[in-house]
Amino acid sequence: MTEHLASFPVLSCMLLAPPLGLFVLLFLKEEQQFLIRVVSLVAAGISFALSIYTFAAYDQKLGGLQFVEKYEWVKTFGITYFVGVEGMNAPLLLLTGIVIFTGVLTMWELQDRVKEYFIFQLALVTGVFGVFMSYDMFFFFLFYEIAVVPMYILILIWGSTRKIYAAMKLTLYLMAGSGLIIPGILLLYASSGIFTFDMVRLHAVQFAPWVQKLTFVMMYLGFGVLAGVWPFHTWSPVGHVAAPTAVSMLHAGVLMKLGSFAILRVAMYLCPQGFQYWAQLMGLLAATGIVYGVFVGLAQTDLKYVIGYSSVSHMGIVGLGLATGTVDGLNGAVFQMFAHGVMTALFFSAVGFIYDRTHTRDIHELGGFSKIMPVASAFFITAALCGAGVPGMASFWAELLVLVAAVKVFTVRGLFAIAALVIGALFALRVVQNTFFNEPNPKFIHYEDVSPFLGLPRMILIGFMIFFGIFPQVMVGLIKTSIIPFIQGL
Amino acid sequence: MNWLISLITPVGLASGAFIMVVAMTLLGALIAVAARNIFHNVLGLALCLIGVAGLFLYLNSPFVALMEILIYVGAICIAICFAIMLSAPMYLPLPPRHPLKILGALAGAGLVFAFLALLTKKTTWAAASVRSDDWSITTIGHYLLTDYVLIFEVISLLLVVAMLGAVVTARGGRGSS
Amino acid sequence: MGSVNPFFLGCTLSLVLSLSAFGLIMIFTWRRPKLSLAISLTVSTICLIIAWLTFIKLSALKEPLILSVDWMMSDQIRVPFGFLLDPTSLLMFVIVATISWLIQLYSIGYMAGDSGFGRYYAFLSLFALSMLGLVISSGLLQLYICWELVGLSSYLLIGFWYEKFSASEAGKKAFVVTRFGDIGFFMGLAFLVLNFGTLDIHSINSAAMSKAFPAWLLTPAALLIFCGIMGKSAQFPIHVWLPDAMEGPTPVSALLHSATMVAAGMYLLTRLFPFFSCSPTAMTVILTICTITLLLSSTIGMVATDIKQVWAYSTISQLGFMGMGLAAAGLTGGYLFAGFYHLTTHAGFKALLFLCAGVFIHHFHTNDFFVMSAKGGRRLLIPMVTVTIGALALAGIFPFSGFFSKEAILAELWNLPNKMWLGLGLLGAFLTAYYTFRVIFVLLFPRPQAVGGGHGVEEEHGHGHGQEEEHGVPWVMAVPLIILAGFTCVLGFLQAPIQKFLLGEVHHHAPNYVLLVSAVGCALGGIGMAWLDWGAKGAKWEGFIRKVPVVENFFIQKWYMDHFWRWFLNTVIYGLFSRTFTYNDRRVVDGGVDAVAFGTIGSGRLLSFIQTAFLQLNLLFMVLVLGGIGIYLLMGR
Amino acid sequence: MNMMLFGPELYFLGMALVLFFLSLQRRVRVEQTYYVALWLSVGGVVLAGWCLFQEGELFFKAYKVDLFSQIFKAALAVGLFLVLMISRNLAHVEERCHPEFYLFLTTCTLGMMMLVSSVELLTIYVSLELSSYSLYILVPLRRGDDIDTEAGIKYLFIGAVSSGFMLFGLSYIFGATHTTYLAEIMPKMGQLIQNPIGVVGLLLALAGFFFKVSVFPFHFWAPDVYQGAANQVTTFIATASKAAAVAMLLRFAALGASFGYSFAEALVVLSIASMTLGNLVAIIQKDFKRMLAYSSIAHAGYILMGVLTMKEAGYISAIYYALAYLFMNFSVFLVIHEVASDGRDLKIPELAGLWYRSPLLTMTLILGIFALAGVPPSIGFTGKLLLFTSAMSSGYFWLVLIGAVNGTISLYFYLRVVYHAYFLEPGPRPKIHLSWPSRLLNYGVCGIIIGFGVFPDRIVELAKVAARLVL
Amino acid sequence: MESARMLVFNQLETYLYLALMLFAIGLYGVLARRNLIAVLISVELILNAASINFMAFNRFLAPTPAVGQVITLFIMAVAAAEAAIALSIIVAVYRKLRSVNIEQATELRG
Repeated sequence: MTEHLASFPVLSCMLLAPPLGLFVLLFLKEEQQFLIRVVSLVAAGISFALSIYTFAAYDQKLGGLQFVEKYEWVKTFGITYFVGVEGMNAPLLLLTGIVIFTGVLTMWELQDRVKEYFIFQLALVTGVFGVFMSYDMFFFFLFYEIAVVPMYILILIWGSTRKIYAAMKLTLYLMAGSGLIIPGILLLYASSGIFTFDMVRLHAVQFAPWVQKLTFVMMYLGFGVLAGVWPFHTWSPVGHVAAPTAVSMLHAGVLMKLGSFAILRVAMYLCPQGFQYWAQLMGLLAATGIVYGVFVGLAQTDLKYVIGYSSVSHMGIVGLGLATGTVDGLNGAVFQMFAHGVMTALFFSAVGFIYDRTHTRDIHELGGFSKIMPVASAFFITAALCGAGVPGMASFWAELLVLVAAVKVFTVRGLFAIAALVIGALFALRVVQNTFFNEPNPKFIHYEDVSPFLGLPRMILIGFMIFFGIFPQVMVGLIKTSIIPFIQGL
Repeated sequence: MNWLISLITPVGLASGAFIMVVAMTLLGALIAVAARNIFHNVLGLALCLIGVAGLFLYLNSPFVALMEILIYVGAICIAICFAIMLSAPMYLPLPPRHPLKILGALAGAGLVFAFLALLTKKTTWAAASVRSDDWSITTIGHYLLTDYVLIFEVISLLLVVAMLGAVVTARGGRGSS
Repeated sequence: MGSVNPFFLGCTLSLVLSLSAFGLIMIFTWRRPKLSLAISLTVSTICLIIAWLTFIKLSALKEPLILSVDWMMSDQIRVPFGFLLDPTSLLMFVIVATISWLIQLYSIGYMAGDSGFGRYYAFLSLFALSMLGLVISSGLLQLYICWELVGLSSYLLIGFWYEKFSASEAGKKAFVVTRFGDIGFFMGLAFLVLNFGTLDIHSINSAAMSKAFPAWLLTPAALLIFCGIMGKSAQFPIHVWLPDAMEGPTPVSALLHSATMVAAGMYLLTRLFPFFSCSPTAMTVILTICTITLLLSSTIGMVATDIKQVWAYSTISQLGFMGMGLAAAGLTGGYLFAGFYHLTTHAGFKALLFLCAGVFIHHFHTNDFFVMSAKGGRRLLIPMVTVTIGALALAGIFPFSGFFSKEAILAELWNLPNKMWLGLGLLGAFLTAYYTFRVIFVLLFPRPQAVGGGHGVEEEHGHGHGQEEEHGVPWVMAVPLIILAGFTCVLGFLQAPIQKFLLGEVHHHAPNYVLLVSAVGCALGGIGMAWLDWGAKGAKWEGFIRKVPVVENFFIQKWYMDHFWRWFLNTVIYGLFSRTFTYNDRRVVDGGVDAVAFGTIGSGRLLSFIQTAFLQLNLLFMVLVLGGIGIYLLMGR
Repeated sequence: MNMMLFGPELYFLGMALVLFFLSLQRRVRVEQTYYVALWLSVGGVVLAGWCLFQEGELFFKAYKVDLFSQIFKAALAVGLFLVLMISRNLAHVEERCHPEFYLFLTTCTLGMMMLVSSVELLTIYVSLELSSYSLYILVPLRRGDDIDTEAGIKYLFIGAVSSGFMLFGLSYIFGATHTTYLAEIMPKMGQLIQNPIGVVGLLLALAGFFFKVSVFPFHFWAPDVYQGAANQVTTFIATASKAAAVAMLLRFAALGASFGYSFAEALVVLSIASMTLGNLVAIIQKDFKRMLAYSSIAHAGYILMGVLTMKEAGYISAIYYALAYLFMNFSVFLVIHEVASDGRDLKIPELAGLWYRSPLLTMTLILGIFALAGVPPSIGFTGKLLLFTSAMSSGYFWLVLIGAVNGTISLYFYLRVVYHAYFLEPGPRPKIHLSWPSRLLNYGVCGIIIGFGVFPDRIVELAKVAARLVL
Repeated sequence: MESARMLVFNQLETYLYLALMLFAIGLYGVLARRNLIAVLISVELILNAASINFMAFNRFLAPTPAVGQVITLFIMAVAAAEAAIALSIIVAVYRKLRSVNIEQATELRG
């Protein structure tokens, strides 16, 4: 992989903008709510702008790693600060930028402990950015944990429905995943013989097959927990239900991608033989997750549970794409990460808006919201349609790529996954019908619709979703630049 | 008869005396831990320590043996006696022994004994290649003021700390007494 | 692609404009009906003009015009975006553009005052976009995408009055059921692309013609793709969505049933006709299914009391008829003309029928044609005349368009060695005529005292304009009726030009008089039967089928297909899979996780007993562990 | 003899002397005594920092001054200073005992300073006892609840038995190697590979340090003493005393390097047992300090991971972690002290509403807790990861796996603290007002926890030099 | 000379086992006795056992016979200090609990 050093530390700025905002927030008073929001928005906005910049300015002809920054960090242990952008993480950086920016806007109306909320949210985002751009396993893991742990507090304080249980479960479950990841990472470090955490250098090392197999499965399971791989998904519906809106957005939208991205970036990249060995299992679990997720989602009555299980199913598609180990499958998987991120963010932000007003998410209790809040409903319906795999939305292309690739590699599993699309449609439409159609519940009839300002973040999300739905090549072409060398390296 | 005669040879006398010393030590130790009366324990300890001093004599070190008697029998045992008098009244009836606890203690002590005995048995002890036979007290003094001078100083500090500590701790406790 | 071909530019323009109309209305103007209408109608008119211009300019086309640019390129999967302009697509292009323009025009009157007026036009634009894209697409994947978009827009339009449970339910049903077929389609596409490498329609057809496909590839692929057609064109056994789809506004039904959604399926069959016809097995299956569909829907149509439902079942039966024609042609090495011709004519008269029904519904606020009749439906002159014209065409009476196209299909069936198919086709024609004229006679000869069979059929929509009593038919609604009636009258005589346009030459058959007589006989027989049952003075106003109540009930219950699917959904999907999986998720998977957590806490509690309050027990433990480790270390030495 | 070599020790000896004289006063002036002690300890920190790069040998090679020892001396001085910082309000110690309180803290520090520099068995033993005895006295100095003397007596006897074992082990080492100098023992240990006396003697000798670091099965005192002792004393035991003990553990374990796995095996078992037991039992604790005691047992297990590698990387990470542990543990105790300003034992539920009562303390608490739990970006995370890295580099895969799983378990009870502090409503509890030095201290500790967590390079490089000196 | 070496008091192992027995007895006392003072006495026995060890090694193995003696002397001093502290704490315990029975001190558990 060629590396192109950055003339201006774009990535570091992107990474440091949230913590800088966080630092400023520390010295603001709780009463200065407006200022707090503005500072958070500016911090998020800087990152967002820079993520768009990297996405757009990435030179597809040149390929390889760009915007690279690399400094020795701890020489004795072979730790370097090594960040860069390539085709597979540029979309995810963009996704993070989108989701955090819209997330801050979504939480604009928050009244309770505003300062702390934004502090933790910015901390979380720092971690997410860090994971996506790090090419050093130490920092990768460091940011990974930073991204996971603030979730506990965010859910605990600003959450709802069984939040204490959910927060603890989520955090412990994910940290249990880390318990597998650390030995995995360190086993690679130790058995490489060159004692470095630099992934690019480690990639050049031929690890012994047993090391690869062992490491791969540990990392797959460890990161898989975060990626919602069946049967380690149960934290996700519970967690999503409990989390506040923007956190659900971030969590389902971005955090789950950390897991799948890490499987791709660390596990598959460093242990190709391990991947070959476990690919069948990956495919099996992913396909099971796809089918299982929709079926379980079909029986849910809580909107967020429904979305949670749809995430399980959609992340199954990501997993299936990864498992194929083909260019198409991986392209689709990365694309799906992006698409699902935007889609789920939209989902949650629409649900969040309704929940904030009505304080219920039970689909039987709601109803007729298209009448009450046409715009808010339209957001949700759009997301639901995207989830059902309707063309014209980004996720359609991703699913197309993954499913076709999957049929090729794992025929039966692929066919099952395709068949699940029907249930997926039923699943999405059932919710839409029950919640947004039919006669409105008179209890909620006086609620107001989304104001244009609060509609803005949702519009941004829809905009991205449809833009990449109509021009998928913008995304696929970029992803491809790194996937093709990646596959050759496998 | 033969063993009687052998008893009166110097070696025999020494052996006999050694057996007595050992018996004294062990007996004293047993009394020290097993007797139910606390004063008997102290006396047992004193007996045992005198035995140990005897052992030190056998180990070529009359000076240490002397110190043993002075410090241990003379100081520590007396201190313990004071403590006994300061604390528990002797006339109170003692609660019965707990057989399970005794058994546990025996098992613990036995296990450690077995372990260390096994260790001692399995080890081949090698003497230093060059050995000096300078047993004079002067050398000890010399060592105290050269190699072990730091400890010599520290130990005094330690004793001061212990004394101060004893004073502070025992000084009326929390005022109620 | 050196210079930009104006036709392709036009095609692109029509797509882009439709999309932007949709987007503009949805984002900005959905609260303003006038503006939305203006945008949508302008775009629709432009599309209409483009379609006709293209059609006329390219009518003498020899070779198909193909444009293909990369839309998305992954490694092996590449999705081209492009247009394939050949007679088939051009004809369909025109039909779609025309009908949707007419519908938009008609809807001005029909939907006036509805609170979702802007949204309605947005969805219509989306529908137009997806259908146009489908029709002129050059690759199957693009076709599939538009196919799905058609499903989406039909979902949105059928469930347009979403406050009504039945409407939203119908929309959902339409989407999910067609999706059910689409997964077959998708699998077929995956199968094709993985084994053949391209999804270009032109090359698939030519490869099929040149026998480049092995049979093992061809038949499954064809059958899988046919699954999609079954879904969209409402073929047995997944036809159940279509009758319910009338829950949408009537213009939408007209659009769905004539030129867009359901036609898309048959259009695809036509489009890939060379490909399908290379697999006799597939064609036989198609023939069987279409025949079953024909009979099933005709029989149900005999007992329905909702005018739109009757038309809906007639649509299904006619789609089956088209399918039969195409399949028969495929089996005998014939041409796609007959089926496609029927598609064309059907588009005209079925749109007509629905729009007429819409006028009645709009006027009388009921869907039950018995009630309409009682309220004096025949007094509405224009719709009454036009509906009769449409009915005559549907029944296959000379000189209306339906006669010619049906004749052509029966001719194809005649060519089949097994005459059973022909017999069944004739039976279908008989039944069609019967139930069509059942409606007409009921409307024409009202018997207010006999109303009572139609209870339970709800008024389609009671809001918006229910209170204002309108008299007469607004011109925006009347004009499309007249235009369509004109088409219905004329189209029959254009058989030869259309055939020439489609096939490049006219195949003259010697007129088969036996067939002609029997076909006309069947149609007239059906009408006569209807006359006896419903029209004549002494008619009992009950169908002949009432004589066999069991069968009638079977038909009224729609062959129990709805029941079957309802059972399937409730018991198998929700009851079995969904509930089992959910239980498993709560108890086994999640329960396992919780068990681990509680186990950990429990072991903590257990271990805390080591830390007793008794110093000596602690010391004992310490000594034992130390001794144990020591002895363990010594063991090996 | 360069006075600077022995500078910090002399200084603290002098400080002890000053405090001794203060304790002789008829009337104790609490404030004055406190400030004298505090400023003297500041001087100690400065001096220890000044002497950081001293090198040399003293007292006939019984005493070695090198970077290794000086780092720990500086840490000890800092530890004393930090403890004194929160000793302004000695609510649970009788006023007339205040000078003695400071005095024993000082002598303990002095003992530990000597400990980390000693390279001779007897010196080590006596220095260890000096520090231990000071602590034995400090524990029952508390007044109020009836648990202090109970804790004190348990502490004393467990300590006495442990040091008995240690002494016995030392005697074996002396017997096997004929010398008491570590520098001479080291090469001779290599000749004892076939002789079990080497391994077993070393193990027995380590008992004393295991006791100090509270490694299983010598941990029994920790929960009782943490709970029973005054908060400041617990702080001192949990921070400075741990660091010194780790230093000695490192020095001693280096002797076993030649035994390789047969020696490390025992340590692996102890390490696993320590962390598992500590983390599991901590889950069910309600008393905050008692929970921290179990957490310290678990951390002893972690540190042992670095020690048992007996390689440079492991030593570096153990040193790093010991220093890290000092700060992160202190930050938690700082919060305990401020919340329980009357010196009572803090139950975890009493933390409720801390976010409202004092946001700053909450931040410190969360950072400290997260650091203990090994959550980035904190010194604890980096330290733990370095420990795991070094253990893995030495091939202890299962150890690392178990350690990582333990990290997850530990998160449960750490998060419960966060839960109480951050989630629950304060109820009638008033806001906590911090004095400015205390605020400064909070910021400082937070800064160190994050700063050195993210930028560990400087410390690692120092630790590297130090580690080379003991191996 | 040969016979002198065979003599029981001229053999290292004798002293080692002796010390061991003393150690074990002391340990037994620590583990079994309830009276804190008796426990302290037992601890003294343990320390003495170690002293005997040192002295024995000093006598039979060490290169310079002074070292072991010095160590033993220091152990005595340490033991004295220990006794002082322990006794003072025991007295404090007695004041608190009105008993020197260690089994009465059961506040801290779990």
